[in-house]
Amino acid sequence: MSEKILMKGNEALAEAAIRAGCIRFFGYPITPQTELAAYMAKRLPKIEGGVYLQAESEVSAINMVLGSAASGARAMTSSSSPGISLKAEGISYIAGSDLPCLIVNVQRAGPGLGGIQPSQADYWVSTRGVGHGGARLLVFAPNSVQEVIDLVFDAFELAEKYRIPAMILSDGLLGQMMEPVVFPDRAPVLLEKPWAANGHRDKRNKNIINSLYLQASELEEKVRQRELRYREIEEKHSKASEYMMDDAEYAVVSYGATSRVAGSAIDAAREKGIRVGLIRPVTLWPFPSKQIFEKSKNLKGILAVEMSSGQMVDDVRLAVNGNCPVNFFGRTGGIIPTPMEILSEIEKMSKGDIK
Amino acid sequence: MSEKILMKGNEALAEAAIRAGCIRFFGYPITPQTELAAYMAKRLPKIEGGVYLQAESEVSAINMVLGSAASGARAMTSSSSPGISLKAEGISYIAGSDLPCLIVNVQRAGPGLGGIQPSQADYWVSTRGVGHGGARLLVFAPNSVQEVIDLVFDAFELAEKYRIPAMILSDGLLGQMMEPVVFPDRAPVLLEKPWAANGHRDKRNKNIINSLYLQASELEEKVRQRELRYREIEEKHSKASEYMMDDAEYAVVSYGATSRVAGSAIDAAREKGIRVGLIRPVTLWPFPSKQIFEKSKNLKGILAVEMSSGQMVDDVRLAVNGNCPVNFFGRTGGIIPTPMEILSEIEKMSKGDIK
Amino acid sequence: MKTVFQKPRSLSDTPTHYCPGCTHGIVHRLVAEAIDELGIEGRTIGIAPVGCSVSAYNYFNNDMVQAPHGRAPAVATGIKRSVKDSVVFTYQGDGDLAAIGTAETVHAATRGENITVIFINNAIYGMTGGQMAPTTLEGQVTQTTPYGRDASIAGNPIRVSEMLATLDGPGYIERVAVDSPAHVRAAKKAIKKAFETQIKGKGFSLIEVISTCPTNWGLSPGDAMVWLRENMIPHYPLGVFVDWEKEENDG
Amino acid sequence: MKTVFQKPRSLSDTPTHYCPGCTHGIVHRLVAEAIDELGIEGRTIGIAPVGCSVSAYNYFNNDMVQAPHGRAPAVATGIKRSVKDSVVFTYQGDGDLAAIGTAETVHAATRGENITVIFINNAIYGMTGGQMAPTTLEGQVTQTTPYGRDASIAGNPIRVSEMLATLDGPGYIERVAVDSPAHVRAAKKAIKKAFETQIKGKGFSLIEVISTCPTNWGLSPGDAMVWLRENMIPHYPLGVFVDWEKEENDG
Amino acid sequence: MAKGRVVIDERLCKGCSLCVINCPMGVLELDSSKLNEKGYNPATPVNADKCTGCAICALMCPDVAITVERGDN
Amino acid sequence: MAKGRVVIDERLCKGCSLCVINCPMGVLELDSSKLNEKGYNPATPVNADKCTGCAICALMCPDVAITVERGDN
Amino acid sequence: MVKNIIFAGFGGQGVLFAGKVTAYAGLSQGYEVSWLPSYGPEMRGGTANCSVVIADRPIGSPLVINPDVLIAMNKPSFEKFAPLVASGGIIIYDSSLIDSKCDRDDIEIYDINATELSQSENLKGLSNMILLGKAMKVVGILKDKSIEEGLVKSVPPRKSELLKHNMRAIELGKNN
Amino acid sequence: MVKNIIFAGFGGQGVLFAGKVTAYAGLSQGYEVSWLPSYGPEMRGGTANCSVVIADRPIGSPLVINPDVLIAMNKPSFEKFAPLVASGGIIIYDSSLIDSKCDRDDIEIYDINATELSQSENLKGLSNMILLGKAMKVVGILKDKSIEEGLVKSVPPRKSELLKHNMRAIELGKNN
Ligand SMILES: Cc1ncc(C[n+]2csc(CCOP(=O)(O)OP(=O)(O)O)c2C)c(N)n1
Ligand SMILES: Cc1ncc(C[n+]2csc(CCOP(=O)(O)OP(=O)(O)O)c2C)c(N)n1
Ligand code: SF4
Ligand code: SF4
Ligand code: SF4
Ligand code: SF4
Ligand code: SF4
Ligand code: SF4
Ligand SMILES: [Mg+2]
Ligand SMILES: [Mg+2]
Repeated sequence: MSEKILMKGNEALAEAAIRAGCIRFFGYPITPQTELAAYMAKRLPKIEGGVYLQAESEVSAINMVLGSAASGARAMTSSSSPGISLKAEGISYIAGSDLPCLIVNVQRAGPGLGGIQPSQADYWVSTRGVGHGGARLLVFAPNSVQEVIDLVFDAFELAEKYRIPAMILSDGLLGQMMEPVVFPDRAPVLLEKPWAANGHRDKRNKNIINSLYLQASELEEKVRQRELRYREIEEKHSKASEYMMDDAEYAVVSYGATSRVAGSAIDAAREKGIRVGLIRPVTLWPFPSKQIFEKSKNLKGILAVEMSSGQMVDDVRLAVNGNCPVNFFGRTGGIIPTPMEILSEIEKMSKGDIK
Repeated sequence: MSEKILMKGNEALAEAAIRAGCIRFFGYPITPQTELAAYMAKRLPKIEGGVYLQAESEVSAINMVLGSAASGARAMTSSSSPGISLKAEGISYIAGSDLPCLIVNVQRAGPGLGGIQPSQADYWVSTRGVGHGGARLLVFAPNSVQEVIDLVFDAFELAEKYRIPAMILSDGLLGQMMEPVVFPDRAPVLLEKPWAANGHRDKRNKNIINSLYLQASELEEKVRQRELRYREIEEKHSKASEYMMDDAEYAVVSYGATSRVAGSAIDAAREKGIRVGLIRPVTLWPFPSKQIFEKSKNLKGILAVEMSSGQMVDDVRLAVNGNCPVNFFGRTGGIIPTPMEILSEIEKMSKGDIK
Repeated sequence: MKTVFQKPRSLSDTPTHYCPGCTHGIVHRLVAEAIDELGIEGRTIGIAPVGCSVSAYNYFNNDMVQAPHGRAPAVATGIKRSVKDSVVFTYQGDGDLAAIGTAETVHAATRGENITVIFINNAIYGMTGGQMAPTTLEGQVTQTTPYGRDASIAGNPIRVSEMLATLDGPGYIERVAVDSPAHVRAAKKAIKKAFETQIKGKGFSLIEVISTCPTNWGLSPGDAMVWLRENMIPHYPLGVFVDWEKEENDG
Repeated sequence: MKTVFQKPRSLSDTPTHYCPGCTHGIVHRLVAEAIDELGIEGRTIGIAPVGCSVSAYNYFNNDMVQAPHGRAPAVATGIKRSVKDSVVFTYQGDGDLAAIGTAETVHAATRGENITVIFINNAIYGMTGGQMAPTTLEGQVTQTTPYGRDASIAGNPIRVSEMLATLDGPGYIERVAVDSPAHVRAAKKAIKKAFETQIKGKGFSLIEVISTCPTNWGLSPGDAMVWLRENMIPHYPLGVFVDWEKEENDG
Repeated sequence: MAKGRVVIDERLCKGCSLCVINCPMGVLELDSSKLNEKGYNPATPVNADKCTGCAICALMCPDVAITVERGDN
Repeated sequence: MAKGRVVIDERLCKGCSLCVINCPMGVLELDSSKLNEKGYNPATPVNADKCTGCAICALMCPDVAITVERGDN
Repeated sequence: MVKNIIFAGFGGQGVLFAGKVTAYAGLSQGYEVSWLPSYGPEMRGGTANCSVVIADRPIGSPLVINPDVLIAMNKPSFEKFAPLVASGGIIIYDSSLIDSKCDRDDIEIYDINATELSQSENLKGLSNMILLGKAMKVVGILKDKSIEEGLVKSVPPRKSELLKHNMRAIELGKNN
Repeated sequence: MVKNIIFAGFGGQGVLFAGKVTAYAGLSQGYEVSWLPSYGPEMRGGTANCSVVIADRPIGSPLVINPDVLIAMNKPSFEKFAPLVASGGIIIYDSSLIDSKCDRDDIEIYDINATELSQSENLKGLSNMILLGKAMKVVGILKDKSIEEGLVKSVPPRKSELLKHNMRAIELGKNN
């Protein structure tokens, strides 16, 4: 299919996952991700070996993913913010069991039941490890329906290479909007999984998938090994795209749906002669800290823009480490910032009205 | 009772909560917090109105707390790391419904099932809002059984004043150890709760406890109001204690059980002539950023020490904002660092072997 | 002329957000009537679920608490245990009560938690746009069973009342429907009895109300009533499953 | 002399960590014997729960996965659906299966998920040091019911097999005990039949094994067996609750 | 004169027809000439004289849009 | 000569007495003079000649510590 | 060129569909396009709207706040969005259902009695297409052929017999 | 003064209790004290130990890694902890159960056949107190009266009849 078709972010994500070789889907309905599951429910029963299962809850769904992943399958689940909270324990187990899988969070506004409009207020839970014990997820933040597709492939492949769970951090805007997309001619890279618990068939020793280590020293060693992989991932796989950064004196840092609005604001600011560019983290963990650090040396100021009260801005500040002032602008509750609002913040920054 | 008695951290916490007027306890067993629930199970049935209920799960327990708190009662639950993950959604709802309550996390090593030995690897989930939507908890980190008692009172009172959930972030070490304690003669401060859903008795309009706001603008306003309270809390209620900081060239930043070990290391380092002191955050959120920022201006280096792969160190770096190098030392898996290890890190730092 | 039918006092004036012909509205009214007749509004606390009735807190005049999806019985338990003389009810859909909330439902029931559960079984997830519910019938087409529910893949529908009736805690369990005037009257009686069960301290009470979701069933409200009658009631037979009164008389 | 009894092949050589006289060990062996006799070790995947049997992955020779507390049936579902010819069993305690895992249990059962559940009912939370379980008997003293379980506060014990038998998905459900040689033999037969149920694709199978926890009951292993017989079996009657074979013959 | 009288609050009516279908006397119809604020055709009594005041319509109305009076005179 | 023979792996035995209690022939006792590595008094046949090889002891042993042989000779 | 468009009306009036046809039409002319619905609990009788952006460069926000073009199918939508139309923008509304006035003089306002027309012309439920036809004529970016292509892409194959009715409705809109 | 003490043995031998008595004894002499048990799934036959610290200044780590005093009640514990005893430290062990050698010459090693004594003296289950008595004599920090007070605090009131047996066992330890 090389013709461009219009697709919703949610549906494109589902189709991309199938093309990336993931035919095991376990979910539980929640707005605004429902189209993703509905798409899977239509497609998977028609595919040999395809499993679409609506679990009784998010807790159950993530544990089905745990089982499916433990057996060596490419497996995924999708949900939205409150549902991701319920998956926290399971995700921590998946991470602690060194299993790869894909978790999609089509974020909505919180906390609590909140609302169903777009949000980016799950940045912290996503990047600081959803659940206890400090494990990490690979977190991808596409900003267009096309990029959703591309990152789904990356997510599965890196997840399996490093045996860690991956997350696509989407939001209601990206999930619900339609854009023209082309599905790439990309054959999924499938690794051998000699560790999988799928029956030893009298051909190998038994495999155990487990996260329990009652001996503290053993557990520490497990954690250490994992941290080494984390360091490697941080080294190799952080990603950010830049726009108008070559001569920039100021930068907006923004990801996902919000970064599109920020892009419009930057165009408007440039028209007013402000030398501002955009740094858009594509991976949220690993966060593109080095890139931002390097850039920040030559900047007069940074404006982080999020649909939250300020979460990614922590990582920006950590990256910048005092090199230049870091400002923040955010909208919450499901409100999408407008280009004009962002422009006005950029203007304030360039005039020195905010530090 | 002014005689000193020996008490386990878990039991002292339970007794303190009762004395602080909390006689509604909803829990689910998990090591290493079991003594807390067992203590409650013994005491509460003997108290008029006392409710001890073992729920069918952590998910249920936190929602019982939600109900009890919604009705205006002082309510609490306690658990350990995996159980806290399961409470994530409920905690986000409690925060989103502006309800006060106390959540105790007697941390154990993770991720996943992990181990049952002490850990501080739940710093992120605790301080970045356990659950979706970016809400905050007041997080208290005692480092002695006596301080456990004192902070329980503070926790309830601040939680109710600001209508936000509070957490005591304990760990297996603090929970299991016995130390001499005295219970203070402190009468609990009990505020009126005109918002409570306990039956309008035909005397007032109905009360609604809720976290749903389908209108994004309404939800944003709710979030904004809450953020204002957060700012006030950050302004007024962050707390850290200092040890040997007056002439310090270097500082260790460490909290909870780990800070005790760090204290011993500092004594040893002082004997070797190294001018190092300890800054111990007592509240983790609000984090004592200002205090650390001010101190950091005159320091040559900071060493953050945690029982984790490095979590609080983020907040230290954010506070320091580049003023001086921030180093990290941590043990994981349930291993408690020794004074010697920490001393050796302090020495490295003072020799410039680590930046 | 004398007014023989008007809005019950404990129902608020706020117009509901329900779709035309949705039976949630009928059941709301029945609950309010029961509260009125028992004169308990002042000490009643209701729990709204997550589901189409999520905003039920706007429609009742008693105090209300909105619970996370499936957790209404746990929230109700927290309240009931903390406010001794309260009358506490939850109002929950089939997804809320019988899928994600299964554990909370079963355990509130087995504890004999002295609360009243109004259980709206409409065989669908209404609010999220029509996905399979635990009570969706075999063969029923939903957004997530686009080829009809195949029990061998998607599982069998649960009969909640029958399942809970095996437990020792419930005091009253009845399944009713709201597809006809006679059934609505019976439903009203059942709901009132459930509240009385609670007031008398006889344990957990649950009324399963076989209901419609015209929107997601893709039927007109009238046709939905017929579909309910012809398809749901045969699988979910109406009747009393637990009755403390009968047990006391028998025992 | 001929060896008439030895360690089954699918049990590993690792000594268990169970307390002296704990019946977990007996049931482990019975499961391994069934696997041996059916010749399915190579395609069997077992799920260890959270509970005293958390380390079961060390004791069986087939592939094993350790599940979060209560979620073994969901984990099993994920595996079973992904590896078509696998034989999947969970091994769960009463806290794991009937408290925190209630929803997963009920829904695996109603789905007729083609897995086998070995359910160890010892009326206590063994691993965490003896708290009340959902199956703790009335009056039973535990760490969290120090004055004896009072049903009016702590709720009534659940009869899991009876409850699940109301669902359409289960193919085989039996309650057995391991307090005497005769009961152990019957338990073995039941466990084997449960695996056969799965192999034949007849749906969800569950064997509830009435078991002891000498340590937390505060009894010697021998006395624990007597206590089981005198207290637990009367409340949890042994027997077959669902049998696909009987249904096929009857129907 | 009719024994009963129904008053329909058009603001609340969603035009679901449940009252129309269930009225034993055929008193009610949707008024297709009207559209209320929410965009529905509200129910209205077209055979008001036949109304017995049995309140079945109100019993079935999900939106409490109907008030019923009965004349004992 | 006895019809049966039991071999008890003392390493595995936890001294629970279930074999002792259930042996119909009174063949077994705990050996209170011995303490194995784990600190238990292991079971041991004290009336070996009475053993019928019925394997009931092994059936009840939670620790698979018992192997049973039966002589068909 | 960037055209920010809002289609708004009651749920069930086909505003989302009209938006999709427009987006596909833009796509077939080689433009960048995006389509974003209002979403929420799906309940009949609620209002629905969608944002469509057609541009010759990458699209920033797919959410339209100040539309260049507003197609309004009911009164609440007209009242909500008319004040938000960008200066120099255009409103097309269904005069069968909307009697409100808008006294802005910085925008162009067109009306068409789409619902009546759809009923009289035996095109029930296609007032959305009538309005779309009118709008496309007034705005003048999309070619007839593109709209037809947009329709073909938007109508599921199993319903292709509806195509010609849709086309007829669009024609009707263009010519009234 | 800081004394780091480890009590170690099988679960059920009363090592935690002995530690608690010691901690209370220290407290009654006005010292800072802490007590920390090894913890885990409660299963019989496992090993158990506890750390007790007695000091005249605030206690840093309550977890003892290199004890000044080791009281060992079984062989695995002896083997595990003997090498960790701080130079200049003391080991007291039960020679009824432990036959291991320790050839360190930088520490003092004492033994007492506590289990045998407890059996012969009709003090079954009180070998822990016998060892404690011995240890207290050897270490010499805690006064008899403090130990008695420690016992009174540690024995639940409903079991106070056990007090005198405990005291006798401690005496026995001191004198053997
Ligand atoms: C944790 C969580 N999971 C999922 C959802 C999404 N959700 C909202 S309502 C609902 C189901 C509603 O169905 P039901 O309980 O049957 O009520 P109905 O709408 O049919 O009345 C779901 C899955 C949510 N809000 N929270
Ligand atoms: C989420 C979570 N909650 C609680 C625990 C603590 N926990 C471990 S085992 C257990 C109960 C075990 O009881 P049961 O399932 O009856 O098994 P048994 O030990 O009796 O065999 C609990 C509550 C946990 N590990 N994880
Ligand atoms: S979606 Fe269904 S259940 Fe929900 S309000 Fe509409 S008709 Fe009622
Ligand atoms: S605690 Fe109980 S269930 Fe656990 S191993 Fe010991 S005896 Fe068995
Ligand atoms: S009261 Fe009876 S007769 Fe009158 S309109 Fe209503 S249903 Fe018809
Ligand atoms: S039943 Fe009520 S809402 Fe429905 S048409 Fe009649 S009056 Fe209107
Ligand atoms: S085989 Fe039978 S007779 Fe022999 S020891 Fe075992 S139980 Fe006793
Ligand atoms: S039953 Fe087994 S473990 Fe128990 S005493 Fe006999 S041989 Fe030892
Ligand atoms: Mg429903
Ligand atoms: Mg148990």
